[in-house]
Amino acid sequence: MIDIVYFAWLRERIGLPRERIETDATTVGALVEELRGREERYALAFSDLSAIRVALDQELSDFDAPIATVREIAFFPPMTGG
Amino acid sequence: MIDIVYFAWLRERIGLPRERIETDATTVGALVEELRGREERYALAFSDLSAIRVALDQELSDFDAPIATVREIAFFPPMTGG
Amino acid sequence: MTEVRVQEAPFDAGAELNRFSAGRSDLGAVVSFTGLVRGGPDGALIRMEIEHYPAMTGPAIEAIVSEAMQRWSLGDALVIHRFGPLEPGTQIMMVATAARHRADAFAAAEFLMDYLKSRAPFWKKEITREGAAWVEARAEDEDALSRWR
Amino acid sequence: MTEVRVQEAPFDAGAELNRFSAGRSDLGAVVSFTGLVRGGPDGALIRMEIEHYPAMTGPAIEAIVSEAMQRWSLGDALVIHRFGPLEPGTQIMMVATAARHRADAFAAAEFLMDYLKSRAPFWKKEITREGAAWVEARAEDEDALSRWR
Repeated sequence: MIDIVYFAWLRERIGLPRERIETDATTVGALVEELRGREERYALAFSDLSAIRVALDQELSDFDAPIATVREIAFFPPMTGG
Repeated sequence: MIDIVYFAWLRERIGLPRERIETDATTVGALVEELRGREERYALAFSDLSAIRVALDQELSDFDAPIATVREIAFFPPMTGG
Repeated sequence: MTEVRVQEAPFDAGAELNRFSAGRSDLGAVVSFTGLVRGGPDGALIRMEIEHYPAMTGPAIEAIVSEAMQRWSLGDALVIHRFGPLEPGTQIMMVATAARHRADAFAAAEFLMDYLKSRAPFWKKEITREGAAWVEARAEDEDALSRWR
Repeated sequence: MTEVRVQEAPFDAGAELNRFSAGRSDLGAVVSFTGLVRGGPDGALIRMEIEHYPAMTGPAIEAIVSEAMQRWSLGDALVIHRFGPLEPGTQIMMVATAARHRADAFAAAEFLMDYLKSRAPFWKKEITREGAAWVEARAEDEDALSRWR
């Protein structure tokens, strides 16, 4: 079981802030492929990966990263703080 | 007649903040030569011109500048504000 | 020694600056940056809303501050960043740095701002009379990071 | 629109920053620099004294501020510089700049500081238990000007 959290327009497009899923995916990229296949709203939300950032257990990471030992994956657009 | 003003250690070495003098000098450099010849304290104060800045009528200038139309000449060490 | 605060409440930038500067008889230079909510042309903005990632925000900012403390000869650093709804004209965030020499204080404050902009998990949404829109990241903000590498 | 003050009296940097930032719904970025009197190692400094050239100081600072307003896209700028006796830990001076974008506010504030350091007619004297000494100009301060040419 892995927690997935979404922020900003990703959260809005997918329609929820957080979900817990079971997956066999071994990398972030494979997990995204799996999500895209689930429902149209995921396919839309993840249509342009260049506009999406990922954090694994609250550390910035990338789509090639392995997720075997990860507890929480976050997806969000580029940050706009400051 | 021209007003000469001194600041910081130049003022202390020469022993006065301001004086009015009559001079035939046509440049700052020539005026400095004249002052150096007056008294030991002037010779000492003006011994190292690389450590002295000059302003003509409150505008930074240099030792080559003409002084025919100048009303106030200021001599001081490099500024240390801020 | 450094201080990082992530909060919904407004803060008083002037009071924070005075508190940060107080009694620093060892440090001669204090630089501050304050980010304000711009009203937009003809005051079109009704409010800004800032979302963040609570579990990550604090640690991410702490890491940026630690990096700044290692890179420059700094005596202290302060970061305050708000989230939630913000009215035009109010403070979004501030950073302050204190150093013996001004070059260190300036460079560290700019570094903190550049990294906070693009590496701390905040997202701005602007609510105008026409509707709501997420603020897009600016290419210049990503480019700004390259000078610190 | 800009403000330059040369004064003997202390000032409240935080209050000045708040006043400077107030109601700027068109400008998102405010940078401030505050210069403090350092106490020196083991608090050796009894006080600092700043001498200046009254007839030149105001116009020289105004010229530096005008140059900054021309070089960067600035909404406003503030310079306050004290003279006379100053206790360790108290403010010597401050600058503040306001702009739409932070890069302009930072660059203009650093430019103002670099020029005020070496081109505004102030001279610092330090009074310690051992006596009084004029602060010498630092080569780095003169070098700092070269990047703006």
